[in-house]
Amino acid sequence: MFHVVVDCIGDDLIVDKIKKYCQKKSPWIFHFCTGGCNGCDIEILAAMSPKYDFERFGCLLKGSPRHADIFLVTGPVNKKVKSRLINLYKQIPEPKVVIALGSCSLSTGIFQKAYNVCGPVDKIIPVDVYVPGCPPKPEAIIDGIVKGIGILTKK
Amino acid sequence: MVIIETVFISTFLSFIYEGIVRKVTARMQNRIGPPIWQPILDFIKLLSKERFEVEGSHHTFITFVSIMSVASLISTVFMFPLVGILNFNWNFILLIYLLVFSTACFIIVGLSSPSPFPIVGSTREAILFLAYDLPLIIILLYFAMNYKSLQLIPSNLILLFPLMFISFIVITQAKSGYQPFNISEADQEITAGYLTECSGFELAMFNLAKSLRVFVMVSLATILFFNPSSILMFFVISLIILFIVISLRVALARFRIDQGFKFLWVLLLPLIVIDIIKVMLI
Amino acid sequence: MKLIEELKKIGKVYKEGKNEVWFIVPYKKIKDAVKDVSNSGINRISLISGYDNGKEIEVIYHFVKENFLINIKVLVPKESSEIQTITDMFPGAFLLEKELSEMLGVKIIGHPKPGKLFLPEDYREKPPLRK
Amino acid sequence: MHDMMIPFGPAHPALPEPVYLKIFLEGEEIQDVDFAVGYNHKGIEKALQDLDFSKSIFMTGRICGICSSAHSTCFTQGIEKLLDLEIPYKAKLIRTIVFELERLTSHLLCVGMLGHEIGFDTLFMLCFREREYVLNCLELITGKRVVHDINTIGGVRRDLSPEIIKQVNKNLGILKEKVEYLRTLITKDLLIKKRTVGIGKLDKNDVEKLCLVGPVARASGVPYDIRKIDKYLAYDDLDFKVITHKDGDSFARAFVRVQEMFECIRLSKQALSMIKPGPIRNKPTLPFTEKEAISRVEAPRGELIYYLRSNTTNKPERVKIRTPTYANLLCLGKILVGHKLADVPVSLASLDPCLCCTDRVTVVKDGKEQIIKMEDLHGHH
Repeated sequence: MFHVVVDCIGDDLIVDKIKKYCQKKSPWIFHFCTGGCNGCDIEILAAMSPKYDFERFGCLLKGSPRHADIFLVTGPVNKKVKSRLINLYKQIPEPKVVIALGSCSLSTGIFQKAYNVCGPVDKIIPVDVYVPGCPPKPEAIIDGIVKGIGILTKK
Repeated sequence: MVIIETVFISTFLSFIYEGIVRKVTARMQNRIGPPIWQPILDFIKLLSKERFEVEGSHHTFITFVSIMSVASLISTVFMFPLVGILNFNWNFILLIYLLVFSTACFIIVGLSSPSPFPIVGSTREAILFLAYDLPLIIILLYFAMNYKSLQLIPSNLILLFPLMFISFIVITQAKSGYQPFNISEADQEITAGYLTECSGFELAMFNLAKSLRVFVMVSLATILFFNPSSILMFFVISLIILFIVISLRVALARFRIDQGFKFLWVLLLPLIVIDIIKVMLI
Repeated sequence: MKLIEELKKIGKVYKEGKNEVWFIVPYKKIKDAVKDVSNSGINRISLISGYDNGKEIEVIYHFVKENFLINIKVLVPKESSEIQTITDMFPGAFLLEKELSEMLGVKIIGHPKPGKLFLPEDYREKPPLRK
Repeated sequence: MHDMMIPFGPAHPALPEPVYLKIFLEGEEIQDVDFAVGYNHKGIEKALQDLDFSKSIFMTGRICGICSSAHSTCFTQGIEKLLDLEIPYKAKLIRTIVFELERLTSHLLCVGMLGHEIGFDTLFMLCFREREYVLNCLELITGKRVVHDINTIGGVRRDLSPEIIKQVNKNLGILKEKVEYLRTLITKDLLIKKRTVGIGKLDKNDVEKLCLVGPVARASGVPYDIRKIDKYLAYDDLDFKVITHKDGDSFARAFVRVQEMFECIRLSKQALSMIKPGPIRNKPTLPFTEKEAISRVEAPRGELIYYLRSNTTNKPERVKIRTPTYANLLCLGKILVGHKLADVPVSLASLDPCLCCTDRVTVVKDGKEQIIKMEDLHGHH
């Protein structure tokens, strides 16, 4: 209802600017582990902790994919989790950004030859930002999120 | 024009209160925390997001319910003496209805979705609602019978009813869904509770309703027990109350639903009754 | 230790080290050997490892008493690979036995809940760790 | 039959890793639990057979990000047994230090997650703030915060300089006070006790019957600690005591972990003071021969066992891993059924499940979900 109204007047430059600004300042995150080693997941939690505190940029870790703007994926995608990943990706409302965290999700890393791994994340869903590292440090994760926000506002 | 002003100002204030809650919580946890206008940014962002169509739930209905929950809470603001649009002698009773209705909206939205998380969230909210609404209704009814109008409340009620004030703070905690009573939104157990399936516009509206709940309850506590004479006094006192609420939120863990229920009935009801009997005897 | 003497009657020691002893036991007598272990007061099974050496399947039971490891190896023929369960004596072996039967295709006789654990019910190919 | 089925996972805020629990409820009470694992399975045991030993150490380090050095220490220890290789004492000490610091991070994480599950986010934040001190030490010693990769065949890859020892000692001193505060917080807070005491009870008998390990066993009064039993690495020369608790509920498990943190700090300080200049690595004597070996360590979550078998090549013939959570999974039905839905995260967090470790055992050929019936797991007692 109301969003239709917002969309109608969305051509207006000022409304558009406000919209972009708010998108930039309030990225909500949904995190999913596709079978990695837990290292990246723990570093995401560390990025929430007092030393790094990504809430100061307005980031929140959300439990439901429907609330999220940014989809953080860690780990190589294994066969069992593949359909779940696609399912979760579809449940995130537009505009959305996918961030692949860690070398496993970038290239399957050391698990390349393991038989139950069906490939890096970008073979299954489109990925916008890649954060390398095994695991990436919290600073790198926050940097990845900031880059993701940049892409989000352009979408 | 007063109506539109009130709607905008109460919306704005409730966002700022929510922002203060988040900021102070973060500072207490040794973090920097978001800026206090963060909830406004979240709200506008959610409005501009795509609304996700969930199979098996009725969108127009949920949208309607979300607007109703916001509307009922804003209506309570109309009754505050400082605004004074609605002003009947027995308006406390209407206050009870409006507060109950806003909670009912939250229960309805959870039950209207097919997924189990919102259903469990709604059930919990319904149980908790029974637990905290009975003490709340007793307090409001007692005030309504004795003082008839919000404007006639004497300003020294806090001295008369100290125990009742403490209970009111606890009820505020429960009504706002903060620890130790964030049982219906316990994201570790049931994802996001009744809001799991909401997105976009509805989520924005329900988030607004949630922050309005905090604002309304804190303001009610200020008005009922202190009856501030000026706007400045109102803000000073309500911010102090908000600070108490935040401290409780930061320092406590969450009750289980049965423990929360027991706490609210077994502990709070006697406190209120003691106060009433005490005043009657004097 | 008395247990080692008992076990020597059933099988033979093929390796001995500091704090560990490795037995090899005929696969039909595994139940007797495990009964001896159980009777001697050991109630902890650490691991059941299996290995396909091409001709037979080697199944090794690793029992722990304090810092002493008792390893009992049995050689199960590949064609009719069957072995008696030990879950009745060691409840902790429940998952380990199921995993063994799936990964190496050794049938466990008398297992309280036989059936698939990790593999799909309709899995008909050769067990994944067999050569 | 059941009122409602709640899917718990695989994407669930209570667990950073994917596991799929199906919880059958009547009202809020749990009637039955099913669980499916395999969302984390990559096929490591098979993949290890295709890598040579020096490379596979890195893969074992990545079985689990939380107990990374436990896995790689256990694996290298097994390889050294295969080669009959003695490692320098300094290397043993450095491994011990990294091992204990890692246990410290793991326990802090577990207590923090427990706080998070009962809605006490401040406890979570506190634990993670203190955890940074340990991560800082680990970064100084190994160069990495989380997956450490310090082990290699015959010793360790990095030496400790006096400045690092000084800094680590200083950090540990600060940490001790902070953990002291955490302990008073956990023992004095009424709401924490209300949510954890009596939840997920396991008695001594269950532990021995189901062969449970680690803090879960110790919290039920079974002093099962491989560090004391096997005296691997430098633990023989270090003074520490095995913490036990008699209650066996979620609170006892958390309390045992907090008490163990003090032991970790004490152990690492002792080990740091014993370091003297010397070599950190012995060259391995190749080639490998046909041999088998068993290696055990006490990982943060309990006993971790590797069975290794080598042939004449430099690739392992067979690696079999039994992780602590795999052993502890057996008690899930016992601790969940009969409790409330709100207790599921508490009980789970008190087990400190590490599914990355566990799932390497499962094999999933297609996308179908395989579900273990809970009665399968505890049907036999």
